[in-house]
Amino acid sequence: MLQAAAGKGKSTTKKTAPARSTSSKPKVHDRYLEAFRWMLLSRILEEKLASLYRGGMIVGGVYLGKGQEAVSAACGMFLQKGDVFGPLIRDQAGRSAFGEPLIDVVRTYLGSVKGPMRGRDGNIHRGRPQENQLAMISHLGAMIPVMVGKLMAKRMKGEKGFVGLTTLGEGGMQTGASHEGLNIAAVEQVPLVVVVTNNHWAYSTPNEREFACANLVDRAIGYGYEGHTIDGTDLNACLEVVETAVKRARAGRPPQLVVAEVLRLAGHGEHDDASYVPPEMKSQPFAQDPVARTEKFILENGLLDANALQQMRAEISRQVDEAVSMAQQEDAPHAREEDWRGLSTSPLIDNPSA
Amino acid sequence: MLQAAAGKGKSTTKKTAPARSTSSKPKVHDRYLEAFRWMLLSRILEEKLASLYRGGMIVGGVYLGKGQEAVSAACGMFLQKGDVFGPLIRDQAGRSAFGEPLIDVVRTYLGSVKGPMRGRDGNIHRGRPQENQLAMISHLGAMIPVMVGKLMAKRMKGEKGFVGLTTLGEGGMQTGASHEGLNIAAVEQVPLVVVVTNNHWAYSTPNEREFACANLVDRAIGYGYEGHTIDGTDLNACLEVVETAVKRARAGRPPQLVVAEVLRLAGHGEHDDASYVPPEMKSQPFAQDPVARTEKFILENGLLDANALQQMRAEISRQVDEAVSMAQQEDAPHAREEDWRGLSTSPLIDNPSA
Amino acid sequence: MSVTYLEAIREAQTQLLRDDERVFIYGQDIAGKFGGAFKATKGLAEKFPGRVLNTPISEDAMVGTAIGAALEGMRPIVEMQFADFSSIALNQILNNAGTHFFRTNVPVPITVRLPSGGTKGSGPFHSQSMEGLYSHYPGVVVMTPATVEDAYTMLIDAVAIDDPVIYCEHKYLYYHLKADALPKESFPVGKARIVRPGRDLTIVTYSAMVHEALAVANELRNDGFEIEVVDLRTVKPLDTATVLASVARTGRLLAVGEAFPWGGVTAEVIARVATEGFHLLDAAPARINAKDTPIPYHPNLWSEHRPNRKSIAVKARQILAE
Amino acid sequence: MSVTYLEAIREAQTQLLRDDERVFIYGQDIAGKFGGAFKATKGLAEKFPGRVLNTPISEDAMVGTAIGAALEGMRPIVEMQFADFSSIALNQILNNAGTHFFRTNVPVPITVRLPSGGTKGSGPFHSQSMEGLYSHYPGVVVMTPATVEDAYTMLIDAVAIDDPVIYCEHKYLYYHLKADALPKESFPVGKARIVRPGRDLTIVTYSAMVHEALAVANELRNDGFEIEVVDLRTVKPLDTATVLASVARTGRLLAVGEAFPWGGVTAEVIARVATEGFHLLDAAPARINAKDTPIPYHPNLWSEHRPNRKSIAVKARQILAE
Ligand SMILES: Cc1ncc(C[n+]2csc(CCOP(=O)(O)OP(=O)(O)O)c2C)c(N)n1
Ligand SMILES: Cc1ncc(C[n+]2csc(CCOP(=O)(O)OP(=O)(O)O)c2C)c(N)n1
Ligand SMILES: [Mg+2]
Ligand SMILES: [Mg+2]
Repeated sequence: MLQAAAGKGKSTTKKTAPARSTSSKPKVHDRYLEAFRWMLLSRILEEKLASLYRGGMIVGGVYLGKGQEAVSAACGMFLQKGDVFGPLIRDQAGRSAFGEPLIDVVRTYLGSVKGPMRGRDGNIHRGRPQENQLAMISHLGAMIPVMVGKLMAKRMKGEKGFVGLTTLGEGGMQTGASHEGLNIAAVEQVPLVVVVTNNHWAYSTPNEREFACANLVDRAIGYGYEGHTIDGTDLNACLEVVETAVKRARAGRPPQLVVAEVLRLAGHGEHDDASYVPPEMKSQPFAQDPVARTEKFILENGLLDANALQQMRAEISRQVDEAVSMAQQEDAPHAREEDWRGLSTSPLIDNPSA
Repeated sequence: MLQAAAGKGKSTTKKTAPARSTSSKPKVHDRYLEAFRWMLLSRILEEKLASLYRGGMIVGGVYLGKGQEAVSAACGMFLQKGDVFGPLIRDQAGRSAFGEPLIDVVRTYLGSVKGPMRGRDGNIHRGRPQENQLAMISHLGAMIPVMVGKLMAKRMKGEKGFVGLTTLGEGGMQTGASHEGLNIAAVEQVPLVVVVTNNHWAYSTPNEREFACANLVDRAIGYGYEGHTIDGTDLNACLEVVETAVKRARAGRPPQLVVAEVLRLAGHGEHDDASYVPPEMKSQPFAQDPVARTEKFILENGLLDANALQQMRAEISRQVDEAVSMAQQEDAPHAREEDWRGLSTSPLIDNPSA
Repeated sequence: MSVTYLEAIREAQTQLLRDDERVFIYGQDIAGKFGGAFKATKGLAEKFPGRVLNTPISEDAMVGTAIGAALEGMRPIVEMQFADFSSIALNQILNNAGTHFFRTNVPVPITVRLPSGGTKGSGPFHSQSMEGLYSHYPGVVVMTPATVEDAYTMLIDAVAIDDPVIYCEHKYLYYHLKADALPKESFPVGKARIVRPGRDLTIVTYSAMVHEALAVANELRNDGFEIEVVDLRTVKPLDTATVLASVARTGRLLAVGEAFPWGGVTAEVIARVATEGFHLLDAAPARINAKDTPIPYHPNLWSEHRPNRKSIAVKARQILAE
Repeated sequence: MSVTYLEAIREAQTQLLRDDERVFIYGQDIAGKFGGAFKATKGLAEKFPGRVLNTPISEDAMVGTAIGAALEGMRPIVEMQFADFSSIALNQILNNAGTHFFRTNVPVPITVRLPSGGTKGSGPFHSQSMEGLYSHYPGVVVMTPATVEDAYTMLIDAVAIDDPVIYCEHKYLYYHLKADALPKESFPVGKARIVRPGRDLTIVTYSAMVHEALAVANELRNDGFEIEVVDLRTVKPLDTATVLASVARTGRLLAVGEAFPWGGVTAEVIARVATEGFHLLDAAPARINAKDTPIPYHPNLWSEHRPNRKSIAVKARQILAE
């Protein structure tokens, strides 16, 4: 198993891992560096996918989390075994932190039949429902009530101490599905954290054509949630706030709404040049690159030196390249070997005349 | 035309009508008494419909506005010619105040082919889209965006100074349709007032299984609305708050959310005995009967004497009875005379084989 | 003792809750003493605390929540207050529940109960028959029980099935239909049933229209015709084999459904017989559906909008005369 | 000069905005320089300020708003980003727009554009063909243009119609299909067109599959078969007369559609011909649709999931051999 993708098995190792810096606050630095590693993995992996996309090697589209790595990594990091994660399209960092194997990602994008969706569905929709990572559908907001149901069922089964975290864009907050899901979670008082990343764009649509409140965290009170805001480019803030929200949900407080401000630092997908983003916006504080900012912090505070950083980068690149070349050698799905079953119950499969 | 049903034509007469009391604040008393008249009309009309229902004379169900007359009347009273009203099921008082002819109501309930829906749809769904009174569908929340579209279109056509008011129950606030509609209204900044009446029940479901915020007015900030609350049993408060909200919307302020607290003083429909309502709830302040409370205020403050009140009651009863006997003599629709057209464009009507 | 169609549904749910701790029921106004707009869950919330839950008016989230619970091993039953309101949940039903197994290999065992079909004075939004909409898409099973016995056994079957089941119960049958007792055994899932054997004409139908068809069969017996009535029971999968075998016997086909005429069950039945059993037909097949307008409110209009024994009999005689 | 299918749609909208002040366009990402996920409105927001408006991600409210504007005299066009997302708006489309005229006598002239159909690697939620869902219900017109010319004239027709029109434009045709120029005259609304005359077999189809059918007709001509291809153009209303007249000439019918197999356009076409033109058929009719699973993502699977010229040709030969 590739190390950077070791995943949820690590939730215990996390505590016992040796401090990687000389800092006097090893635990805090540890997790900061761990988060950075997920961010970097996400960035390097996605750069690779983007370049494969430009080379015509990807099946379908590529949607990057560039600019959202800090908040996304935080989303995956405080979840433990038994917790549930409902990621969306810009959550590579969080998916990896939650335990998604790197090879799963690459297989899906490269159309290997060994990918978790076996060629039937692709890329950002991938999930591992049996490992508590939901497989999103495209319709934004639809996964929130699914998460609520997972959590209700766990409670009914007598499980304790679990939490669910799901993410959404600021655009997705405007769908009816989101509203119904957010509200029903509060009515059922499930241990839920909803992390909304306002990256200032829903595809090409700016905030002012999406909603009219000052900040989407203002929705919290109306649902009976506790609300939090973060500068999503500040990894420390992301870790602290998401940790607090997860802890509170786990402790039985009402559902938690976290709203992070960032700028989407890529097109909506790699097909999109995002030329509609006004240049002024790119110098706003929320437009900082969280990976660069974190790297700078690491260097300035001596958590790692330039050399160690370079090594980390090289190591991740090697892992990504390995995964890519493995997946590239794997078969694509074949129509003849596909059993074309829309139901698991074979005798109930319909046979309309052709 | 029956007087109590004179309708929106009266928006000018309102100002010129002679003071009906000896009070020193004739204008205020005038509108208080006007509102009371709509409340009383609603109460008497609905009592009649309920009794016809018990006698098996009604086609379909009967849903009463009992307990909501004050807030509903206020909803109709500040709308002028050119304004739009989107009532829901418990808005008889508001519909009448907005100008719905009494005979329209009775014809619909009694299944006269002369009713505004010609027997094709019934009772609470009735509307007069060409007179700016929307014809609701059952799916709660669906009429909010329709109202938004009406207001956008008016603006596009260059109209000025208009406003739209639509109502909703606290249960209906939880649908995705409501959310999308409330949000899009704020994005479009249309002159809209949304009046939510929390009558503490959605059919048999109490507030705690509907939402988890302290008060639904807490939703206002998250949509970018201005919020207001009212004791919906207090006619003066209803008039003042709704007037303010309508004025603000008309003046170009953001959409207005008004939340009124009342108790539904009847079953969900007349088929429902509401035995699930705990007796304690009936002595809560919000459980007051607004008609009785207003009547008491009128007598105590000498706006009318008992005699005049009795006359008003008798006059309304007479009008209701007249309308009922007129409608009872009218034909029901006949299938043979129905042209069964689902489209207005005759050549495009499909003819599937039978 | 006699049992109504509605009581059969309630009894099935009682047993499911009693025998299978994975089962819970989720819907509007189904809990408390109230027990549902039609009382299909009357008494169950008290008997099974925490397992019959009222929801906000949020059909989309109700189904989404059920999907999540099913993924966690539960067997939720969702009650829609009226089938017509399931339009709000159609996306969760078809695009989420209906695709999940194909996409991930993990099935979604939810049952969505739709109180369906027309009753007097219910109008365009409380009368719809939505089996056609749901059957058009892949990934769901669509049941349309016509009898008290089937209402009972098929609901138990529905919950046992690992895939999403849309269970269309007919509101007109709730009180009108009675049986002496509930059956011990169930007819196989997905199989149509010949409810009345005949030799001159096959009427293929389902749900409330089965009873109209039977009435027509009785009426036409007086004229010497023996009409075979096939109750599809489940419209997806549609049991083509049983339909074809019947048409092989009779040579004539009339498909009857209460839903709208364009597409839907009757079109699918005729398409299957025409494509797979063309040479079995001695005359043109025919179909009767509701009219192609919203469902009218006034009983005078409604009773002509839907198929009824008069219109079915007229059409049956036409086919028999060919 | 040549015009693509997509350019025809853009040009139609340009003219509509220019010539009719009641028209505005409402949808996600359609405004600004961006001009839509597929660029169907590219340049229009700048040319017609305030009349091409971006919306929040709120399909239900987009259609609801359009209904309200239509009631106030406007002629809104709603662009769905993908047909598949219109599932969120299905309630407004069918239960509100589709019932309003019947209920109130006031029509609702909205046009809802659905970028439909499969393209490579688009998967289960960006590939759907939803004409069958919408056509099943009353109160809407459903158009499925197959050519550049029809894409242009039918969109102009759609906006002129007083009733709700669901305009299903095929994404695969956007760039692949070109014409020399846009037509001056339009073929009558609601009429099917015989795009290729023949005598041995009628293929009835619509949208992108028209071109697959034409390819098959060309291929089979080499074997001496003359296949008539009927393009339905509008699937609701469905022009039964033209279809029957064609089957009267050829005696054989194959219905082809890209949507899911249960119900839908092909079932309806076969049901109409079987019921109304039974004696015109010399052989069993047949149909080809997509498979009954969600639409797969990988091109290897997708290309077998949908009908294609190979599978159509095989089926056509079978019918011709009967
Ligand atoms: C219901 C629905 N409508 C439309 C889309 C198409 N769509 C995909 S992503 C997107 C923009 C999403 O914006 P946001 O939620 O802010 O997320 P971001 O892409 O910015 O991360 C849209 C409109 C969709 N997925 N779902
Ligand atoms: C989407 C939808 N689901 C279900 C219903 C059925 N229904 C009709 S009224 C009602 C309760 C409404 O409660 P509320 O909005 O509080 O209004 P109230 O009846 O209390 O005035 C329900 C569930 C509906 N009309 N629409
Ligand atoms: Mg965004
Ligand atoms: Mg209420």
